Amino acid sequence: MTGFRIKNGGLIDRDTSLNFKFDGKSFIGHQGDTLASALIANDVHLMGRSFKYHRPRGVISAGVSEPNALVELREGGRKEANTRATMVELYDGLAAQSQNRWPSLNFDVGAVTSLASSIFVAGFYYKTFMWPKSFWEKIYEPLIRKAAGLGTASKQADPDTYEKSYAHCDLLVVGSGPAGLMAALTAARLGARVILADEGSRLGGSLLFENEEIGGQSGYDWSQSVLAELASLQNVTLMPRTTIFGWFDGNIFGALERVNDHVAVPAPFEPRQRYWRIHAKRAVLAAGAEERPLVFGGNDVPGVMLASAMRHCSNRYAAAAGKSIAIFANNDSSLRTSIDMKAHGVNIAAVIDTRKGGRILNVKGGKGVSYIETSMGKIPCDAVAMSGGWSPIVNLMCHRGAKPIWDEAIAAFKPPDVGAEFTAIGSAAGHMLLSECLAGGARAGTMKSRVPATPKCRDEAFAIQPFWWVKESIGKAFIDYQNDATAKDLPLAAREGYGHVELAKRYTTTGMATDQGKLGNVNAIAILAEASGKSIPEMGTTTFRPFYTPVSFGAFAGPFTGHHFQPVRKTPLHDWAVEQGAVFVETGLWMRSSWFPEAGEDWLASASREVKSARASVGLCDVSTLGKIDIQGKDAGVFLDRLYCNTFSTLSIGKARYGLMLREDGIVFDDGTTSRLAEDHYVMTTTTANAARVMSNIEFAHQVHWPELDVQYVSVTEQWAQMAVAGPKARATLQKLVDKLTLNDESVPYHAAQEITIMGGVEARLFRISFSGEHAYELAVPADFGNAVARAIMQAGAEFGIVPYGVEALSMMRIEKGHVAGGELNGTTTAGDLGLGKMMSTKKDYIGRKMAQRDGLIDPMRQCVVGIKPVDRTMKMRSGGHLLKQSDAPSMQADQGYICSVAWSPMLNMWLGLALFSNGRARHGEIVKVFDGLRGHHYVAEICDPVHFDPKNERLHA
Amino acid sequence: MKYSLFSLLKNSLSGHKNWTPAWRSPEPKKEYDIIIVGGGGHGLATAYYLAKEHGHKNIAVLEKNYIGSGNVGRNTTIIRSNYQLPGNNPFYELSMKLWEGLEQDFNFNAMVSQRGVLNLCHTDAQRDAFARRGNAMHLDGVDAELLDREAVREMYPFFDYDNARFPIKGGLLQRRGGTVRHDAVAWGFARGADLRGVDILQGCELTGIQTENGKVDGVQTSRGAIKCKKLALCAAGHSSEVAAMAGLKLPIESHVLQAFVSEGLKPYIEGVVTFGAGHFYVSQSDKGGLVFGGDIDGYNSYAQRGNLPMVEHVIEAGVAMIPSLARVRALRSWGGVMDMSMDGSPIIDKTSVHGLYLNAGWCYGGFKATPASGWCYAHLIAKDEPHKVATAFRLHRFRTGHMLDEKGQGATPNLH
Amino acid sequence: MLIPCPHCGTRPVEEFTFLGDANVKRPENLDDSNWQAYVYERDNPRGKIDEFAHHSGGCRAWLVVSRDTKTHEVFGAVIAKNFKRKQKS
Amino acid sequence: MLRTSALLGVAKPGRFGADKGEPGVTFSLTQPSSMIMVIARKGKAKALNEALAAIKKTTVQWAGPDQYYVYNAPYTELKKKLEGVASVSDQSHGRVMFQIAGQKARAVLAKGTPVDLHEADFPIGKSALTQMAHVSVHLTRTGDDEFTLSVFRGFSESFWEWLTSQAGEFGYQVS
Ligand SMILES: Cc1cc2nc3c(=O)[nH]c(=O)nc-3n(C[C@H](O)[C@H](O)[C@H](O)COP(=O)(O)OP(=O)(O)OC[C@H]3O[C@@H](n4cnc5c(N)ncnc54)[C@H](O)[C@@H]3O)c2cc1C
Ligand SMILES: NC(=O)c1ccc[n+]([C@@H]2O[C@H](COP(=O)([O-])OP(=O)(O)OC[C@H]3O[C@@H](n4cnc5c(N)ncnc54)[C@H](O)[C@@H]3O)[C@@H](O)[C@H]2O)c1
Ligand SMILES: Cc1cc2nc3c(=O)[nH]c(=O)nc-3n(C[C@H](O)[C@H](O)[C@H](O)COP(=O)(O)O)c2cc1C
Ligand SMILES: [Zn+2]
Repeated sequence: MTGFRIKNGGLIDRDTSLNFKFDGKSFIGHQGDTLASALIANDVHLMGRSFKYHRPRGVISAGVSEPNALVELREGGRKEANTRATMVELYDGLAAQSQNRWPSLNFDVGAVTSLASSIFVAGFYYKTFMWPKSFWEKIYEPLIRKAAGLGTASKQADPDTYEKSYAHCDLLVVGSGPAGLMAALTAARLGARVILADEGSRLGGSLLFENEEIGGQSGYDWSQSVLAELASLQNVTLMPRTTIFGWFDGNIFGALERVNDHVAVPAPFEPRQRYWRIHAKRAVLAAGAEERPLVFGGNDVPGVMLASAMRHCSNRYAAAAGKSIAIFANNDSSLRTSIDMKAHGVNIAAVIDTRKGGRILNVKGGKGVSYIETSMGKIPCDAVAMSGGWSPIVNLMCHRGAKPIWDEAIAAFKPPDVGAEFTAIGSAAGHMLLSECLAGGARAGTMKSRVPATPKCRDEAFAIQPFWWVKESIGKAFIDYQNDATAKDLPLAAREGYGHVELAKRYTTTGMATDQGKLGNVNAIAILAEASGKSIPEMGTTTFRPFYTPVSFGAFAGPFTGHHFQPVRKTPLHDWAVEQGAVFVETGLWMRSSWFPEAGEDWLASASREVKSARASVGLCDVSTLGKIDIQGKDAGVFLDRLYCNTFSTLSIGKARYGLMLREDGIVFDDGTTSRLAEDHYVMTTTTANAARVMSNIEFAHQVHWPELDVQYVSVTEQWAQMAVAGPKARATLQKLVDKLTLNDESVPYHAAQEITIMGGVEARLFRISFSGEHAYELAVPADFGNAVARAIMQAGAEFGIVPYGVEALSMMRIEKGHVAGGELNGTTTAGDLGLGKMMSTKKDYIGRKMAQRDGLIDPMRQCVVGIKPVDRTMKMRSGGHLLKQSDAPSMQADQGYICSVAWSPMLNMWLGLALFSNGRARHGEIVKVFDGLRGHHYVAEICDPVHFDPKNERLHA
Repeated sequence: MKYSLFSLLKNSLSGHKNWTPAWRSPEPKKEYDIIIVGGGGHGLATAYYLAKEHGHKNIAVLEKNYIGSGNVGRNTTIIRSNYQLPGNNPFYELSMKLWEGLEQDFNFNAMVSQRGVLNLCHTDAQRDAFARRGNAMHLDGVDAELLDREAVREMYPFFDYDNARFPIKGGLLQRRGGTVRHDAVAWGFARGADLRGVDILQGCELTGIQTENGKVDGVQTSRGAIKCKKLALCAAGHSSEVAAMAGLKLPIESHVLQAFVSEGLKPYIEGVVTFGAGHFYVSQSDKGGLVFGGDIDGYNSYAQRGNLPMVEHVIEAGVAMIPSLARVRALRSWGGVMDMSMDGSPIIDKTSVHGLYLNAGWCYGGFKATPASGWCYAHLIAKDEPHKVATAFRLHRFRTGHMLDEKGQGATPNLH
Repeated sequence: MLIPCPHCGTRPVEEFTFLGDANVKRPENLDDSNWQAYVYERDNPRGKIDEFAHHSGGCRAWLVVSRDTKTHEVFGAVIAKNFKRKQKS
Repeated sequence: MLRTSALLGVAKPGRFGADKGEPGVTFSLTQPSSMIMVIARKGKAKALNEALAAIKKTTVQWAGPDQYYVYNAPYTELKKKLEGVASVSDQSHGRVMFQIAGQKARAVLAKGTPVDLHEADFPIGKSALTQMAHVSVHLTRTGDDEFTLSVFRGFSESFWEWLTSQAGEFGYQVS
């Protein structure tokens, strides 16, 4: 076959030449070319290899349905596999590689599979590769995996950026052919907010390449004048290079705008692609129709093309596929094709019309057409144009479950009726006459009864007689080109019991390639129907799914990649912590100071020093991440009584109390101290992890369960910077900051919660509570003061050798004290398990009370919190080890519990832990086996009281 | 006809004209000893094992659509036995053992591929939880390895280690975990059951359950009334619906879970990997597509499709884990209807109606369970007592408070 | 999917958190026999459902949305405290 | 002064992004002297509206059902004024507010919020609670091409970086 550049005409700019490379070889094309058209113009037709048989393949379509001409475009981090050469706009310096071949496209060793193709029928792999068993993973599968797949994806990070955006409109028009243009124009003139989107590089649809006549001008000129008017209107947004890839609930459309794929590298500050979510009050599908291949021997030989694609290439890109072509069709469009191609000086070797009994039995020539064998004998030619009819592009309208409807008259499936929100027009609606397309467009553009007149136009005859398969074919007749599914595979599927259209799809992989059966599915359905003795509508289609065309992951991820995957949440003390040399750790979205190393310290040395200093004199810890919820209203107390399992209505003003919340199923949900600032004003603290969920639960409890209560709540987490000041010198340190208040056990007793001022008027809240077990306070100040106040505390504490301490030290101290936290509040423990059973009030209803009474939740054999320490005190413990009776062999049945939290105790100079242990409170003192198979570490440990350090809490009140 | 390289060669000589159907399409009989509702993986496996292990011949499987049209035919195909609760692990390990011999057993290549399942962790707390889980597995001799960051980097150097919002700290690896060709599981069990006399009735929807003084004695279907002695529900996402026909109300909500496949690629990712700082798990099918998924959409649904926010949520996590994915394209998305139970664990049990059995509540974890679910359900139906590895899957556990909650999320189905 | 929030107007689904059937009612007293059903049992209808939806990404009101679980068609939404539960027969 | 804004050293004045002549948008910090959340007590919604209407020299913005942000009013004073009518919580430090203005303001915001900002649906003076880039935002239209946004303090830096980066293609000014 001999493709060539047509001397004149077309929409390419012959004055701008572009250099590009395919498989390392250099070529020249023009502005306005696609990679495919430029290659054809350069007489290159072999562009790819098929999936299973590695057959040589050339371009068959001129658009998104292309199954064969897939290339690896660009290099390095920008390399993309499986890119349709027909959709790639040529740019200077473009570099593309063919794929799925080795060593080269021309000579592909993989092609040997086609020799054994008589074995490699549909589903062959389900029937073999089973013996010997071990061979599957060792030999067969690796071979299959290597052979399968198409292009090779890059493993380097993508250097380009992506964006997301929302759009809203009264009318979304999908497709900018005559129907779409007419709809957009009509609606726009009526003042509606219109979005006109088309996946093509230019708007105009088929008018960019078909010779039509509208309103006395050429179809192309008409389209340009319409576009000019649309562009001038405020209420219209034109979106070329934008594919509507899916239709979703609420009439929301997903769209991909290829902002910079037509250039080598995006301009600075511009994304490569932009993902749109379009909220449309109404939408029209003007997506056009897809031409179907005919199914005959050798219909995959490079040079066999869809007739419309051949017209598209020559009329728009001035790239003729051959010098002498045969036309094979079952409908009137053959006329169009011969007229157009003749006009380009192409010889029409033959027009073979199935309606007149014409058949192509085989196409000869390996990597290009040399001649065809027909019912009338051999005919030499160098390309074949085929037309098997037209399938309206119904995809989007079926994305929400509706099935398309078979129409015998046009031998195609038409879109279903899905309501007024989304209607089809033009050939997408099965209207194959231009006049119908324009009329339908005008009708859709205005929902009113008075429809504006549409310009006069020339209608091409459209008559078709279904023809599905040249049974007498010599050689393979392909249905799904990319997956190498042949016409014979479908009857085989039916024969073996896979006759349901969905089973046949899965068994033969028909329609599962990157083109999703855009070309082949209807042929497949027809052949399957015949083989199963059913009609086409009885057989029906497979399910249409997003994405209409594949969408890059990058577009869906948008800017939320790498470090920007999720927002960073910083505490009000962040700057202070940085000054103090903090090492930070991700805690949910928060960044928390984890430890504050001095020169040469690792985390353990640092945290141990922090603990020792805090317990010896005083330390400062940022606890701002704790959830804080302002709860007000005259029923605030009653409300809290229902949220917590213990009582808060009786809490006296100026006091804090530790509270425990259950879920309705009786399991512990969250804990924290809640303080009463006034008769009708409480402030609740939650754990960092559960802050958001607690807030939602509060809202649910009030708005759903007890709306009669007069209570208001709002998160004040971010309003307050909160600092724990702990240690024997905590009081002395804080004394220096507080305004005219002497801190002592009378003025600020244990569990006091007071609103005070510090540093000459800064409002603050002072809580005398302790997580560390030390004499401690929590001081809250408005967030913007946080850094300054923290610095002031450090200054005040300097004389005592105050240290900042982080969450590592915090957790060492809480484990020394046996305070439960995340490791124990794991969503499966009860108040009893945590040793807090006594907190559960019996005087009131509260969330979780009833379900907490179930046998399984009060069973004494449940695992409850105990302390644990290695018998060999010098040994390191790790969390996650399971506990066994010394006499028992390892097994799940014998499992007695596990270690939830461990820490090195700087005070006791040993590793300590908290464990959940069956009937644990009754078993203090027992020696157990710790099973840590994961790290191959088994040892014995002693179960003990969870409070390892200062059991009498003397330090707390010191 | 036995499947083998030999039979394949033999048939190729006759142009593959002589293959017989993998299963018959019989007319429903008037009566069966056992009717199984649901031609998914579990229903077909149950029929297969009832016939093969318990010698039952007179069995029908009712499938309202085509076999495999439900979740078995649309899942992300991950199999593993890395559970931590004593009520779960032995069951899933039995399933793993059955997978390991399945293909030779039912003479169908289901491409069981033990390519390894790696769960990534990004915090110390996650690592501790993995340690607890891994050791639970070791207690019963199940393989598990705790990897540090460098070991993970070794396996998958192209993940994001240096610019990540939530740095990878390590992972829990089960090498025996992997993937199985989903459709082939349904087809293999169906063929195996059919060979042993089971009637597989496609396009046959259960529309009513006939009870006679508290005992099942037949069903109504879209293909007429059929009598039966025992009725075994196995309808996954539709469990509440079929159970309601017998007046039962289940601790289950139906939710939609989406899954996705990318364009076909040359080998890109060796095993199965799950992200720990977002919802994303991925493996590569033998055909070359990256098969991936994430979280359920979150609202009750019986539609086999979801919406864009979850697509974005899942793919944001994917690219966060593997930056080079940005250039890969998502080819197709779909959904399946999940039977989300109130504690995230399944139910295999008798019901208050005599002769009526229930297999449900698999959430998005029931594919890996397919063989064991069939095995234990068959045992329950045949012997009227739970199999010893499935004793924790009883329905009354919610009343007695013996929930089986691996995630600790409580009675909130869309959080499991 | 779009939800008509009575406070905020129509908003997309990702701004909402769902909590299942709104026709279950928390029993008033502890000896009620419906606790088990309230916490665990659901009709789980295929078709019309009234479900709790929290406008967590907006005004933070708890709503009851009525919707079809087969088609995802949304019929409307009311503020939770104004929702009238189906009378159980 | 003791007080340090969360965007100190983050929101640096200057001209950024693409240089296409006039900047597409301008960002500026517009933190009010106070930002107070008031929520009507049970049955006091109407009373609250009236009370707020009576208060001078402040801005009141809708912030949820029977909830408002009151800007530039001293907390203790307001609390007294609304005694028994509303619950009052100071958020002056808890939220960070800034403004985006310019002809591309809507285009930039559309990259984050699903709210239709067309003047027909979102006139001047209207506020919305929404989410942008995974962050909860209180968004108010203050002019034709002028909006204010407020977010939780802890997210403000992250959010600021995202929002400004989205204006890159148009070029933007930080004043
Ligand atoms: C997207 C997705 C990803 C998943 N990923 C995994 C994974 O990676 N690993 C894993 O272990 N699990 C996974 N799962 C879960 C797993 O697929 C299911 O738990 C499992 O398949 C359920 O068992 P089944 O195969 O019997 O269900 P199904 O295949 O759904 O079988 C139920 C059958 O019952 C039929 N039925 C329903 N009602 C009736 C009626 N009235 N009459 C007749 N027939 C009826 C249905 O048509 C259906 O065919 C995933 C699920 C989904 C949807
Ligand atoms: N000769 C024949 O037999 C025959 C058959 C069918 C149609 N036609 C002619 O073709 C024309 C059809 O006009 P029309 O307006 O219906 O269609 P069209 O083909 O002119 O335009 C459809 C446009 O929609 C775009 N598109 C498709 N799916 C899209 C998506 N998901 N997102 C974005 N864009 C998408 C396509 O790129 C194309 O540009 C008429 O002139 C008709 O007479 C002729
Ligand atoms: C593991 C797996 C791999 C898949 N691979 C492909 C594929 O390569 N190409 C394709 O078109 N669909 C693929 N699919 C999706 C199916 O085509 C189909 O969408 C899915 O099974 C759901 O069925 P439905 O879309 O008919 O409802 C795959 C599905 C699964 C579960
Ligand atoms: Zn709202």
